[in-house]
Amino acid sequence: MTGLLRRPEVGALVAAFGIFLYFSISTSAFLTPAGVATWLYSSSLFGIMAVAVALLMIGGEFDLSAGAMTGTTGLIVGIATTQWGLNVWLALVLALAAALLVGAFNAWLVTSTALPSFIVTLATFFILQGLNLAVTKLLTGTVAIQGLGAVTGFDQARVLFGSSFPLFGMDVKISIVWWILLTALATWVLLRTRFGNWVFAVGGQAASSRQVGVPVRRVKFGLFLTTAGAAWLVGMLQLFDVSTVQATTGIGQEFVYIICAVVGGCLLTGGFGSAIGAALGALIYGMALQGIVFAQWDSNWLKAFLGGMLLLAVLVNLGVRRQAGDRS
Amino acid sequence: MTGLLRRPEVGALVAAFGIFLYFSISTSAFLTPAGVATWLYSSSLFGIMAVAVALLMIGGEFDLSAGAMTGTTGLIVGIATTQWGLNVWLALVLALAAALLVGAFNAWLVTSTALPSFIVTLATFFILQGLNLAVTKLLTGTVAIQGLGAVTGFDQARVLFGSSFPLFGMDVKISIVWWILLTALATWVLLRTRFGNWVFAVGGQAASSRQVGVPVRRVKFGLFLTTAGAAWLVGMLQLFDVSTVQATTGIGQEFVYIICAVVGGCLLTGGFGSAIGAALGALIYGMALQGIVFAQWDSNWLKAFLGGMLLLAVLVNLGVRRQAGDRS
Amino acid sequence: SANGSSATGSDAASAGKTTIAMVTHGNPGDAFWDVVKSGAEQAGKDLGATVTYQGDGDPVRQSQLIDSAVATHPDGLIVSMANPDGVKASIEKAVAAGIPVITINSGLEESLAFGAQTHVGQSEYAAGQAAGKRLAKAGATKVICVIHEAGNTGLEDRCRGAADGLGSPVANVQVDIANLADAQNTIKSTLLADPTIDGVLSLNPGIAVAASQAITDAGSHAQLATFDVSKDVTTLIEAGSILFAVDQQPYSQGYLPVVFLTLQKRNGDVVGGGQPVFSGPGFVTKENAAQVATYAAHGTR
Amino acid sequence: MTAAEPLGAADARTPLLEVRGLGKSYGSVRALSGVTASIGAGEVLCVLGDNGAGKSTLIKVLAGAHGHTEGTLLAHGIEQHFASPRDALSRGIATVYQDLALVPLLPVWRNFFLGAEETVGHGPFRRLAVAAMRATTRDSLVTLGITLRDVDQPIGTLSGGERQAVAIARAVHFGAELVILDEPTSALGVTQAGLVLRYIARARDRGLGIVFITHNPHHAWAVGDRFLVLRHGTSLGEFARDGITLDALTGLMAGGEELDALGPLLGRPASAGDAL
Amino acid sequence: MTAAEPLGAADARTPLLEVRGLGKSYGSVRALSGVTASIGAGEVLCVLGDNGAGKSTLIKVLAGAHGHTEGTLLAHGIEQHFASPRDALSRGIATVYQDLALVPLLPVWRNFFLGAEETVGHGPFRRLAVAAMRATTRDSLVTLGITLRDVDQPIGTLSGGERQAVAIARAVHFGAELVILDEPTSALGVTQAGLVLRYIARARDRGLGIVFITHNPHHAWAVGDRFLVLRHGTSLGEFARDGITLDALTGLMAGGEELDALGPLLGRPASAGDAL
Ligand SMILES: Nc1ncnc2c1ncn2[C@@H]1O[C@H](COP(=O)(O)OP(=O)(O)OP(=O)(O)O)[C@@H](O)[C@H]1O
Ligand SMILES: Nc1ncnc2c1ncn2[C@@H]1O[C@H](COP(=O)(O)OP(=O)(O)OP(=O)(O)O)[C@@H](O)[C@H]1O
Ligand SMILES: [Mg+2]
Ligand SMILES: [Mg+2]
Repeated sequence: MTGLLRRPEVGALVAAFGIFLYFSISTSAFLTPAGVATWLYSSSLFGIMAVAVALLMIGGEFDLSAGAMTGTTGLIVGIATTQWGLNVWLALVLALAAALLVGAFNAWLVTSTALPSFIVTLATFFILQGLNLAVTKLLTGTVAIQGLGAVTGFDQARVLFGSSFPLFGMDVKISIVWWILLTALATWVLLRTRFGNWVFAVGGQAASSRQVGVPVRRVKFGLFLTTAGAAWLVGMLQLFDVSTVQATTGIGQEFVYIICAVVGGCLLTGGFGSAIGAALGALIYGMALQGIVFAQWDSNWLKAFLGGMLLLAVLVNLGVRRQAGDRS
Repeated sequence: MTGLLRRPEVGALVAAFGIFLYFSISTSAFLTPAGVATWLYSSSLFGIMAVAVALLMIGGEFDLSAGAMTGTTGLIVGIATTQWGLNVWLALVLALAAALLVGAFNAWLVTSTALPSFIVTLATFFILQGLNLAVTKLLTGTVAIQGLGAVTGFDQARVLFGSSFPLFGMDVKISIVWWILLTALATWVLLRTRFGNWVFAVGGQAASSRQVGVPVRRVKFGLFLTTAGAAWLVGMLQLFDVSTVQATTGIGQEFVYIICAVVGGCLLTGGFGSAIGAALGALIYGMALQGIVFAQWDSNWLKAFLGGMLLLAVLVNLGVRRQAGDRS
Repeated sequence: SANGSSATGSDAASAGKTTIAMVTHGNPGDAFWDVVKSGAEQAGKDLGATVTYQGDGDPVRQSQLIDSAVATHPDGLIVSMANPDGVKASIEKAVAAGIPVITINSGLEESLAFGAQTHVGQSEYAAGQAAGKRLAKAGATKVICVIHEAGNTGLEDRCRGAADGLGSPVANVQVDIANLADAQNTIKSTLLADPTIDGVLSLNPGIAVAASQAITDAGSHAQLATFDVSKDVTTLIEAGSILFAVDQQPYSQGYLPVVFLTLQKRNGDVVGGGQPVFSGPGFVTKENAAQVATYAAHGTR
Repeated sequence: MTAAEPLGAADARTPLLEVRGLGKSYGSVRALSGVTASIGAGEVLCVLGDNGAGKSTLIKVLAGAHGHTEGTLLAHGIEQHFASPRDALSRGIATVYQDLALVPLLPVWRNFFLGAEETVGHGPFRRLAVAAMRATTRDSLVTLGITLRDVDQPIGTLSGGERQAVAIARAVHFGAELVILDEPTSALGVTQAGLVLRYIARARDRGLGIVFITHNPHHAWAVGDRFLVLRHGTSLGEFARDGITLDALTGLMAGGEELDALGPLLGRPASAGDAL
Repeated sequence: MTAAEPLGAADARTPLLEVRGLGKSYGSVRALSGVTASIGAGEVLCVLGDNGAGKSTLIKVLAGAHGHTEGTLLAHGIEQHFASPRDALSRGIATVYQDLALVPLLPVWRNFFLGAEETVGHGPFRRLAVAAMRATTRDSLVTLGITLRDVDQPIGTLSGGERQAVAIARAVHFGAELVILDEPTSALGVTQAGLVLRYIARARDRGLGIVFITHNPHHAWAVGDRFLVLRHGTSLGEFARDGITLDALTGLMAGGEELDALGPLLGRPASAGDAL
């Protein structure tokens, strides 16, 4: 019992179940195939990033630039293909390289200055936000890139990032598949590989880890690069879904990812959490976001509702951890 | 020399001087009376909050809800006067009470659950953001409150919050006076009163402070209430300056306050920093914000520039601290 | 003005209550979209229909909101298209599901192609163009356009339109709607930095109030025009501080499509006949400001 | 400033503090029982014991952090049941905890006065008496024989011994008649520990009563007048200096016998050189 | 599993590790000089000394964390100059630091294998050999006489002695011939310390050489074969068990003489019961 309660994701699982039941019963559309497909899709985009951010948080760091980075990658592909006529696949690689570069920059600054990652990535966040807007405006004259659908090769890449397939009468977006795969992969990496072991160790006690030979610096680089890679993937999934991207894409989402991870049981202080928890956190967020639409609530209350949910979730998690006698 | 370098605000002072020189030389409007009045006013609004947030950070806590709270207080006064016909002064008191209530709620949650204030105030931030919008809409039917100029007593209160007076050919806004007074007061409190001593102690080592009888809980309450009070003041200064308030007021500003405090030498980890440093941080921010306009740079680059500045500032501060041999 | 308890809705004859979903690209708290929402909700009340409103400036999330709305099988769907590509798939899905769609505000060009029945309103670009022309007529040559939400396509379109209407380049100035007092500073700084500026175009009533004060503070002689009206804006127009306000009549952009979709459900009417219905732009000037003021106070203008 | 007749020797007859059959249970855990000891002015009582022996528990009771659950506690001959550290402090009993309760980034003088700052002025103009506190800090430290370069340096930059000294000086300054020191020498090298012992001797010579907790019998022997040895929460007795030898004390406290009992398990014969 | 003939007794003639006139300077600070000692298989060398004596410096040299600046270091009779901990480890020398290098929230078995995880599979399918590692952890601990309820519990929930045992077991498991233990008993109570001493004895009986750093002479005496006493960075000599008594050792290491020298300053006569 205590063992079960000690799992990071228990609180989130209970909450997810509760929210699912609530909206299933109180609205008619929530459980329809189209409804399920929508909230799953909504969750998946938050979820992919939330899982990456959760890994980073378990490793003891933050990334506030993750949201803006999803925009950056989309914009790079958009500009490279529509403005420079670059091949879609090349553009994809270029965007990935740029994202990884930013991730590496974050990691390098954090590991070599020992500054808190909150401040370092806050700076990167501002820089990316500015660049997204200014460079896009400079190169395209507008703040949104359109006409991607007409780019050659777009449809091929769309199979990977923007397609959907029928399942149980639902029109399942491919991003849901990515989400499930990545959550599974992240869980596997965390629990069943050396790197995962090191992530927990580095977040739990960096000094001790270094002493027994864990390459702390490399682990942190790996984590920031993972977040950057996830931001690229989400950027692509969004881009190929709607075939357009705006300069403001992703701003404000960094908090959502952190919220999902925390709701899923990650400790802000590192060393504790799970990928499944973060995925559940995103599921809760996605269900709530779309459930409110199904329930036809006034959307003005949305933020207040989400804030209350966050508060409730951390208090429940706290209670669960206290129950389990874990004082760390 | 080392003693001087050890002061938190040295880096900010040097940076402020550099930015001042740069814009003075490179633009013609920056040093004109009207120009100076503008960037001083701009700095003052950030500065009042930054000083309060700096106190809080020295005391080891965060407040992400501070920005939204400036909106809340303005909206309360707006609604109370224009909708309910309340006396302006009564409305002011009502808004202050509401802000202090939110501050006390933050403090209570943080001190009684030991949850990180980052998460607690992030939740409050969301809740306030939602309430600002939903309640305003519910009570007024719009998302912005106007017509305040016509409220009886408005002009009296304006003397305190929205007036300006001539000085050296400048049209000095009263908020600059508030800013200077509060910075001086905060500096005095920090360095010359018991409470100030306790703030440093609580942020530096809460456990030790408790042992020697410092009322840690009360100090944290005091700090959160100070931030709330400052949010109220800034809300009023903005309200009586433009005599209108939007439901979205203050959102996104919470980061700016933290940035100013950090640029001014506050440690994110608490126990170190100064009110003057935070005021200088705000001065830098205000000068940069308006200087960019005077220099007629493309405003799309604004965020990127500010991000770069933040990065530079923390790196300089880090360097200064290392020089001073301070390893904490 | 519209009476909330009008009897038209109570005897709605058709099967069940009419539900109409509106999904726009307006972020929560946006003054313009709030009036659109008010219009739609009032129409719902008047006609006895349930109107739901959602908005998100991000095309991905806007299309998700559309999908969710479609999943509830409304009797009609109203969508604004700041980023037509972004919502295309979702709109087509709705059309395929047999839900009548009306587009509003921007997206006039793509509306019919996506399968919408008609378009209500007028593009931001066209409104901007009209404003530009009017400023030119008033003698403005060097105009700044104040963008209060960085990267908002609708606002960028208005400024682009204004430049084209004016016939000379317009510099965009970025401010933050979340900090009106500082927005005022930035406008003032801009005017101080370049005293030759003789026109300011603001895109939000709150910013207009701030801009009017900034112009006074800076000792500038720039003429001020704005988008959208509010109580304060009408007062300032009457006082001569603001030259005119472009009124896209957002209330109609919200109200009319609800009426059209309700009529279609009850009566099979297809208003517009494939042609767009223009809701504006109206101009609020010194002449009609007093009249508009009363509506603005109620959040319907 | 060198060795002198204890000032308070005359008052030594009514003990500053006395405990009789003192015990303390945490729920079902009996952390301490049957402890009897007394301490007069100008005396040093050393409390010895291995880890977990109950030393900290005893201090916590004496310092007022926890109430006792058995026996009696008398201050100046009057029975007491301290409800809080403030309570004990008001009866002249100050405690210097092992972690010293210092804030590393704060200047020395601010740490010295932390929680008991001196102020001047009234109402809203009440402010720290900075100059006075600086001077007091410097003077108090000088009395104990410490001269700091700068009372404004962060206390985190002082050596361990200096920090102990500041903590002791603080306790003395705030009017303590009895100062309880929890393992003040355990984290220090010989030289630094020697310094701290000298500070203890100085404080004693000024007429204070001192309860000195340590697990180093040599340190205890160097300054102690009486020795209370604890093991597993019970007292092995209170010994006067002339009633015991250093060797006996060493054997008693380090658990020599217990280790001997372990001997066969460790594959060693019972050691020849053991003290008991 | 109880005391037995040291397995490696036959190899004891060529020492596993030997140092001659070893010294180490940090810049101008001479933290260690002229240390001579040796340790064979199945032997326990105890390094004693007060704080700052240079114990940690010596270990760091032996463990390969710092290179020595004077003298020679021989492993299996061959001169060495370790460049890194990995270097020392590859020569069979493992170190258990005082803070144990454990991550409190991680399960016992993950801590056991941290930094040296066993994997199965190849390429992208390489994964932790979880079952094997769990079993190994349990077995290694049982060999030292520890049975845990659950090797999946966070190591932060174990007692201090159990954590020491895990760290020792880890060193033993990873093929160390020589295990260096930095003050493994200093934070433990008598019972727990006794357990750790027993684990040390077990490991010795399995033929390992052990360097046991401590400042408790009783603990050293309970398991030591040789004793190296450091003071102020210099060796006071290496003593065989039959060349010294516990009392002498105690006096040597605790700085009894130095304290005696302080005696007059402390206002006490030179103590009668002192050991040297
Ligand atoms: N709050 C508590 N609740 C339950 N048991 C406690 C508590 N505090 C101490 N104990 C127990 O009381 C016993 C004595 O502990 P105490 O801390 O007094 O020992 P100590 O002599 O100070 O040891 P050390 O030298 O390690 O500081 C220990 O067995 C400990 O587990
Ligand atoms: N990196 C270093 N640079 C300079 N001096 C050092 C360094 N490390 C240790 N010293 C000095 O070397 C001396 C011996 O220190 P060491 O840590 O070896 O002592 P120790 O016996 O381990 O003490 P303890 O019991 O406190 O751990 C001390 O005076 C210390 O100040
Ligand atoms: Mg203790
Ligand atoms: Mg050491």
